[in-house]
Amino acid sequence: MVQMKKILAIGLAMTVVGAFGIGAQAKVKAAFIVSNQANESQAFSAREFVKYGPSYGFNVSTFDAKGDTQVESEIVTNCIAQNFKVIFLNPNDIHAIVPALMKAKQAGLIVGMFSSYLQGADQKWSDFAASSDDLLGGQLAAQQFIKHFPNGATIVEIGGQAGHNAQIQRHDGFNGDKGIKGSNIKVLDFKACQQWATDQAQAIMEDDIVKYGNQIQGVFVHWDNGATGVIQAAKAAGLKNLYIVGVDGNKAGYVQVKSGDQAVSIAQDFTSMVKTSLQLAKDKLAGKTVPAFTVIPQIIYDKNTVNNYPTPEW
Amino acid sequence: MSASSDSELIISIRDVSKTFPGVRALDKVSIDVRKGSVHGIVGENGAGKSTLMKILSGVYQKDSGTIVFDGEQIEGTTPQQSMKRGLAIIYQELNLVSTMSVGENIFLGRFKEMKGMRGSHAKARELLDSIDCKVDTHKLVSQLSVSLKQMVEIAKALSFKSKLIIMDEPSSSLTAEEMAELTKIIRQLREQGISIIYISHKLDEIFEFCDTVTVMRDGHAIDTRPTLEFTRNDMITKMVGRAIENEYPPRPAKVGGTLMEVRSITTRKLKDVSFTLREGEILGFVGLVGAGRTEIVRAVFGADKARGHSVFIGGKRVPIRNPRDAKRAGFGLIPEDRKLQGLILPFSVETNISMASMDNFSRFGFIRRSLEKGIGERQVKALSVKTPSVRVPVGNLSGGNQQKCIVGRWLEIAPKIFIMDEPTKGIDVGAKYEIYLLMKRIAEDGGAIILISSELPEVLNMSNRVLTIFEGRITGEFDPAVTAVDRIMASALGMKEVPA
Amino acid sequence: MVLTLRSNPLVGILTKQKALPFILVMLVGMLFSKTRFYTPYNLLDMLNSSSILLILAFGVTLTIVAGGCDLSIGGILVVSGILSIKLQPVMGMWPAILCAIVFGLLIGFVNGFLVVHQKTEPFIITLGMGLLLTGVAQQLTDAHPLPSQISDFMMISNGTFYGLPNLVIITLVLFLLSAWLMRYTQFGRNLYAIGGDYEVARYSGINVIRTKWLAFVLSGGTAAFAGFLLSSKLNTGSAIYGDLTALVVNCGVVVGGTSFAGGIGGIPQSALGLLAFGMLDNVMNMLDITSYIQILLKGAVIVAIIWLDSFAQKRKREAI
Amino acid sequence: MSGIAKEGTLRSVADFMRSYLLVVLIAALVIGTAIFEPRFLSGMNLINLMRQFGPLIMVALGMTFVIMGGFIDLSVAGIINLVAVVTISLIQIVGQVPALILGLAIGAACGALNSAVILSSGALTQAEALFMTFGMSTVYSALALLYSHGSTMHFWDINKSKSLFQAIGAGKVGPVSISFLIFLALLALLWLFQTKTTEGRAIRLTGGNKIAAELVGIRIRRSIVVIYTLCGLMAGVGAIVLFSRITTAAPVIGAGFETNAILAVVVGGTTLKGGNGSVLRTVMGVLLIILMSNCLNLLGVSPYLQVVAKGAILVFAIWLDNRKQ
Repeated sequence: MVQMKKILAIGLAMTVVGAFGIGAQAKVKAAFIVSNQANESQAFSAREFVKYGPSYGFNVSTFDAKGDTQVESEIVTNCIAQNFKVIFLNPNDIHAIVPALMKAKQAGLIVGMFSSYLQGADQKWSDFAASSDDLLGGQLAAQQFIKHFPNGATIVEIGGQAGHNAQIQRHDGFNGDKGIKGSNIKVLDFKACQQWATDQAQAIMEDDIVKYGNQIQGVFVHWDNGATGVIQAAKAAGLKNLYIVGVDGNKAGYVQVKSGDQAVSIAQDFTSMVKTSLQLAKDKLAGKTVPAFTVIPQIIYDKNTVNNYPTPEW
Repeated sequence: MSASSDSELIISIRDVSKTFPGVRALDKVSIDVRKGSVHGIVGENGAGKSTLMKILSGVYQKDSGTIVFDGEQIEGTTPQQSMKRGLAIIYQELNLVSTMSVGENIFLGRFKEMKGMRGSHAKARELLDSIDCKVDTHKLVSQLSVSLKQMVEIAKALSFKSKLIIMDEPSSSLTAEEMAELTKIIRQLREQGISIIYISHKLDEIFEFCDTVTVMRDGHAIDTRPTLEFTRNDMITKMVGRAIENEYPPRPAKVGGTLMEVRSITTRKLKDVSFTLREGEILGFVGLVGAGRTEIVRAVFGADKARGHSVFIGGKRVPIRNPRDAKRAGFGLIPEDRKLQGLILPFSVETNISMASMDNFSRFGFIRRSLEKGIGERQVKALSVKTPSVRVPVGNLSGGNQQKCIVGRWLEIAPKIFIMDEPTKGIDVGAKYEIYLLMKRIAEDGGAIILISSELPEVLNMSNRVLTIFEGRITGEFDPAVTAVDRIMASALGMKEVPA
Repeated sequence: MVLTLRSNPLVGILTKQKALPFILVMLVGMLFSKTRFYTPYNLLDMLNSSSILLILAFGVTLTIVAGGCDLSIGGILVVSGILSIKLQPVMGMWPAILCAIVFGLLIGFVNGFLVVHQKTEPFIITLGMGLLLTGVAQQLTDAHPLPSQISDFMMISNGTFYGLPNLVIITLVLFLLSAWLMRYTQFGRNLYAIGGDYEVARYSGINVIRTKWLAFVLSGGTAAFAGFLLSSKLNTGSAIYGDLTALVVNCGVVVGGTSFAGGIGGIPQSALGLLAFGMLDNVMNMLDITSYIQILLKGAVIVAIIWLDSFAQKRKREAI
Repeated sequence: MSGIAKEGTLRSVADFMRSYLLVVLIAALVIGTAIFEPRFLSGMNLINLMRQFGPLIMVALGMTFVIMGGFIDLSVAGIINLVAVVTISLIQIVGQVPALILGLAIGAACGALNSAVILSSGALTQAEALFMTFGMSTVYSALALLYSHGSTMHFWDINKSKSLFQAIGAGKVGPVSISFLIFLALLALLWLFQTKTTEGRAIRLTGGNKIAAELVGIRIRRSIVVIYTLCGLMAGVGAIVLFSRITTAAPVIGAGFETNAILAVVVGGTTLKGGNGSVLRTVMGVLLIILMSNCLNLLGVSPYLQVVAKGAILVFAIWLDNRKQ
């Protein structure tokens, strides 16, 4: 009997939570699915979605795939079950999410890619995409090097999480046709990290310094927090005047560029990415045709331009 | 050797030898067992009995010699093959999977032959009924008493249509009552034409129902004769290779005043247990396994939680909430299960001895190695523990020497009250006597001992006073020197009418 | 009261199936919530989502019942998933899948060799093996996700059969098969005997080495099978799917009531353990609980279930 | 020198040589790398090694005691996450030294909480502890995420030249990095604790046989509290050394530390069965793991193959160690 009472009590408690959970929902139900909310850019984007959603007529719930591709596709089908009208997603793996998106499209959901975009034939499974172009990000970084070292230079590249789409795109953009290919910039060494982890970037940089020493004139590191580690490694080794280029334009990148430790940060504008996504979804709901891919321009923070921008919120 | 033709023999062991690295465990052992007989094998630990049995059952392979079982020469056998051939063995450490049911255990590894679960249980029921065992075949083995487990083992042996059943010290954890039951079944099996090899330390049993006896010593079969041709002393002399005057030393002589009083311990298994212990006394607990003997001392020692528990030493109440309190109050404990509760087998002799006296050789929480070193050496010497060095793992030592290490561990802090739970279990005759002498010395030095043993002669001959325990209660108090054994037994079995 | 409770078969089931009370609480609780939890779509989706982990758990249960454990399944999962796609252009779809499964069996064989034959600590050696395989997966793909080019491949996991998702059907079949294997075959009962008491099983003439070894081989094979299904479900093979999978699955199996000590538990328990995790995820998403709180709750639930189980055992031990 | 003492020294040498396989592996790595890449032996790389050694060794030293006591702790990753983000954010609020102390206190408190959870449930097996601490790790990580809102935290605002944490992370005394000195000091302390104190002995006895230990009056519950608290504390030290080195703290900074620490302890030769082991062995285990990634990096091996090689060598080392016993 006591046990039964306990079970009932817990059940009732969960009911309250349940009733609270659904709340009053006059607005359109939308979901933002992030690949990993332990990643600061995505955590920031999630907050921005919740903040700006209502002004575009959406009530946005956020879901976290916790870095697991498998969970990501499960959340998509879960969103179908919950009758969401719109999903925005920033997946870990743009290929692996496709089967789940097929189901979402069949169920009539509006699918918007965020800070990522489907490629080739897969593109038909999303309605729109709002993203910085990571390929372009890599190219922009390459151009900074070419501009700064007109006579060529030897540099090292330190990649983000091995296998992560942004890491792949940035690497390909940097080394590809519109990147350093054909220029005098020579990459001495490229290594990707196991995670987007500062200490791993730092350890790789330390080993690179031992190996190449003063040969290293510049470093392309795929994310600004990684650049923090690179800066520490360079300082500890007494390496000066290193030309460090990072991507993200977050608080770390902003401060490092301002202090001169980092030369350039290719900044992504997540707030405008969020607003654009919401606008596109609103248009699509209203029956308008929307472009398949909207590029959110990246901003280049360097010594001269950085003071024109406010400190980023993330 | 009795003259018998080969066709009368169930098993004929000829010149079997086995060498382990550094030890010649068996040296040209020859034993014949006649069909339908109960053949006893006695010998001290390390005499080679267990090695021989493991060779017969196929766990070990012999180095040389021949074994003919039921007219068939056996070579390179496995446990399963020997069982199928009709040779079953019941080990000292029972051979059952405690997480599985009775029925499944009987047909372990033969699930398919029994046509699944239902078949196993049905057949198991039949077998258990044939030995008058009523236990539910669906019950988990972990819920059974030792004697019931033994019955399950016997049923398992019968399930193979065994022609020969080897019992390796089956009685070591049985009570007298259960032993009587076992004796009955052994006789019953013999009548059915099943031969039995019965290994034991307990000469009473050997004389009670064995037809023939082989004495083993140091890897040799010393002598094989019909039981009737042996005398008790004869057998003991042959076992130890020397004459032992007495099995037991005289009891401690000087018993003083009350040292400890225990008032009304109650636990799940115990009901209002009170008793006193006097200085210089050996107090024996007599009762069936599971009657609550061990539970009483565990509760006194603070190892189990108890209600209404009060221990008075020298008239003053001593709170004992855990073994640490007990140690401080002057208790020492030799636990029931040496390997599980007593020793850390991979650790050195020295560490095992110094375990209890850490406070004596440490200051401000720091160990003083120079003092600790003395402890191991001292106790090893004082108790003449046979070990190459105090640094070898205690697991390498024989049972008797291991037990001495535990005794030595406590002697180091000189406890006033020594609790000994089965102190001579699995220890050979020679070593037993040494333990008895130790007990006597402890008592005569002003200490007191609570002795628990399943070997009735041991308790009766060593104790100044015995308490009988039945179903968690103390049912009687006796002076074993003047009381008839059957009176004490009757009390321990919970009989109201105690025969005069 | 105590007696009636003990003899009550329902209580018996609840004590054996440790995750069941928890599942019941969720099911009852959700009755009162105004979410779309009780829709056929969601219930099937929940099963569908849990299927990969369930299949992994079936294999792992064999090793845990036999007194081992297998933490290399995460590595096997990713490598076999990648193989089943990478080999497609070379040999066609079905042979590629077969190769992937054979690979899993092989790794299981090596695990079995190390754990059973060489008597290495299973926990640590399979952990190392999982790490090794993660590296192999990255090397195989150059850390790029590898999409399948054959459209039929995707339909294996994503198709339906009379409205039932294929994955759910496959899981059900594997559930019945493995439950039968554990309960009604000589091999299964031998596993229980080995986990219950290794030496006794050996003396009883059970070929302990071969049987336990086979458990590891099957666990590897099941993990590889799950790996190919996962690749089909996502239509992609990648090195980053299996990071925490091994721990979560082993944990789910234990939460279900299959003891790490061996010899206790079984497939139904493991299934409920993993299902409880899947349901918890689903319920938390339904109730719109935010990500960090979800993580917190999940950790708390794992601690709570194992705590309650240990506590019940402690109470039993110490009852006065 | 007395005979006994001589035998004692010989024995401890022999005991140490029992991990000779590890020594051979390490020597092979060092010599091989030095031949193909002479810069391996450069002063700068040795300093790098000392720094990279830092965080993992701290965590592994604490883990050694847990494993020696017969238990296991998967929660160190969560503790590192939590300590790192909280401490780094506290620096601006309460100042450096109080932040440091609070950070260490949080680590120790998390460890103590683990032991409280384990003891209150009455769990006495390694497996129960394994999954309970796995759950606790998730809880601590979630707390770290909640506290930091998922963002990475920095401490660049404070005066760098005087910063205590800068000194821990990058400072040197002569040619030796400060983090390495901290390690040496802690190693000496913990070695003394392990070999010379009654509590250290009690932990070993508890790991060897809990029941026997309790029956001779060893306070095994206290030992369990001590090992988990120590492990939490050392995870806290590891977290501080880690974020001081990289000057930032993300709430996922500790990921992978639990497996690496356990692997290091076991590869070093402390058996999971409990009772046996030594902090000195753990140093060897960590050395192997750190050297491996350093050497492979210098030799230009691809990071993926590095993971394969690391896994293979670990499996091999564990297997070899197992064969010896």
